[in-house]
Amino acid sequence: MSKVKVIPCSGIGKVFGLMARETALQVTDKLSPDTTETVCLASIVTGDDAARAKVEGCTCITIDGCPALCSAKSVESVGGIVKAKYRAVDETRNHRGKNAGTGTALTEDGWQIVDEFAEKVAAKAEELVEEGKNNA
Amino acid sequence: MSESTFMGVPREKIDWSPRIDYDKCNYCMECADFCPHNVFEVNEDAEKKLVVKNPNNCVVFCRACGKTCGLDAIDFPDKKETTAYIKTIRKEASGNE
Amino acid sequence: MPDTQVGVISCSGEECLGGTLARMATRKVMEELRAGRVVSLCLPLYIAGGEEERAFAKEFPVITVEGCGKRCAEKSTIKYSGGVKDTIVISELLGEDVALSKVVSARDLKEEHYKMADIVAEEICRKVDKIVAE
Amino acid sequence: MSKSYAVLPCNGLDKRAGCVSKEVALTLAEKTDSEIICPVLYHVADARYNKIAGEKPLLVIDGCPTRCASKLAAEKNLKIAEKINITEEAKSNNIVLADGLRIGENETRLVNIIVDKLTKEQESAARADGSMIFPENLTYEVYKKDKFAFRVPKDKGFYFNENDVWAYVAGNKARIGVTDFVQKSLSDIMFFDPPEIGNEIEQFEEAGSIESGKAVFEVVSPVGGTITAVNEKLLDMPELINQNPYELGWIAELELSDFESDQDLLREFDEYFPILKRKVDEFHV
Repeated sequence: MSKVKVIPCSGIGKVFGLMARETALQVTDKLSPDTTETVCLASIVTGDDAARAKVEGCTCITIDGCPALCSAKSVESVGGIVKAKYRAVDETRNHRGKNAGTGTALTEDGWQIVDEFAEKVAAKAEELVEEGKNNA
Repeated sequence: MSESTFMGVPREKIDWSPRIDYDKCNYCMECADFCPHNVFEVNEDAEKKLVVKNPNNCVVFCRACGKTCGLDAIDFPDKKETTAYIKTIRKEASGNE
Repeated sequence: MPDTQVGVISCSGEECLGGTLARMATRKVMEELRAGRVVSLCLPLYIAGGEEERAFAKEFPVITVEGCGKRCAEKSTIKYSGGVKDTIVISELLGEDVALSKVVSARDLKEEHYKMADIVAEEICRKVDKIVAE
Repeated sequence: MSKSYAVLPCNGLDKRAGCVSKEVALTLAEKTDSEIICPVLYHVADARYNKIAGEKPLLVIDGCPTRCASKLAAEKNLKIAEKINITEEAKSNNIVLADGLRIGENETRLVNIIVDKLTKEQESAARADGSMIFPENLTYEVYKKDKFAFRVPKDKGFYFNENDVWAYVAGNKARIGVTDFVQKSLSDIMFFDPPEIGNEIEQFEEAGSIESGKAVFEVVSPVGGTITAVNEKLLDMPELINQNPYELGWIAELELSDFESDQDLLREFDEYFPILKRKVDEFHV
């Protein structure tokens, strides 16, 4: 089975987009580099068939910032199989009163939320990898 | 900001702003951090480290800063009286036209 | 036109350093260097159907900031709003070896990265000023 | 109120929360006309339960975050009317579920709280259904600033206060909510604290609050009266306020006490729109 694709929106306007981006980078680079990888969201939607082939028919986890769910919508539109959808705004909700930062930089609190969030996504990715093995 | 009005009444005629109870306040400054309208002023060197500097910046009927105060040290004028007062002034004004 | 606003769309790509630099530079221009003049548009939202972003890009001049030669932001702007006024490609500006190197998390940013982002930000400002002067 | 549910509990037998989900289902079936769908049998024999699920609004009860019941409902293409998660309910009610799978004192307490809530929700929904006729398609005037578009409904019956809260008045009822100015300046709204149904409030008193990462906004009611309904969807999906604060994102409904007097201090569209424009301009500077 190919690696699980972890695809954030990386929205630029709000802190949630940055949180989604950093969570994805943390999962694919630090926590589960052997089983997951990230893909440029913009390139799979605007790019050629080769770019599209990176997600088409593949197991994907999307990490969106806000309820607009841009990553989930775009990945689905090019044929990625979205097995789990996450939203940074929901994780922030679980830390009421914390200021996570801005679209430019995260605060200590923001990083802490990202760390917990990344653990959760990585666990999900491992689960999907196991699932893939069993079905193979 | 002198031209600002609320319901057609000059803002400075309406007495609406937070009242700090200095017996309760512990100068945590949560309210000042919270308010986006620059109503409070913080001066760490003064005896009263927190004062209501710009009462007319306060949004009439907004009491949101009071909620940030765990000690209940912030109070506001009576809404009903304020409403009645605004109505009276509006009547006077329209009578003068 | 002193009131002209300029939209900037950054690629924010996830696969290489260029994406991170595009994002950092765009945020800096919007927040500090040309605050009020520049409006940043959200590329993922723009692609996924954001009406406010698309309408703005039809009405106002837009500059795209691309991490690499794939020029994703430019392609989508042309597709959904007609065209772009100008484009910055970081792999051309700073070289491919820099732009295409491994993506860096905001947590691991070093002095050198901020300097690179500053070069990109200055380039954005130059293009913004040129558009405004027209 | 004999309205009832088709209840689909997860019925997890080897988990505490699963056992509680079963207990909630049983209690509902006893107290109301609700009918239970057995998730185990449903897996192998559809026909028997598809009928029930088609006739009554579907209530899904999940025990734990695995959400087996929700997944089953999705798999069977069922339309979910109401959702309950036992673990979350326990947390929000500060009830610690005991070890072991039998129903104890704490568990019974939680079951009663949930059942009460579900039956009460039915009543308020039923009351709201009959009470307020709200226009289906609103006409908006839009003010654009930067890339943002601020809408204000032009339809007759809409009133605004200068705290950027609207009221739509029909007869002796009103529905209230915030305007696009509030929603956009707060950005993503994450919490909704509803006003209490049955509470009597005066004009300009608080009717709940909403909160984003930036600030808390107190909903200053444009009208006085008794709260008859709140938009409970916002508890799970406060983002509906960001999507459209005039339609799916409404806040509450009231039975009016003295609208004639309230009206003196309210603006109609023509007067509010310039105020919104001014605020938008000032906010962005």
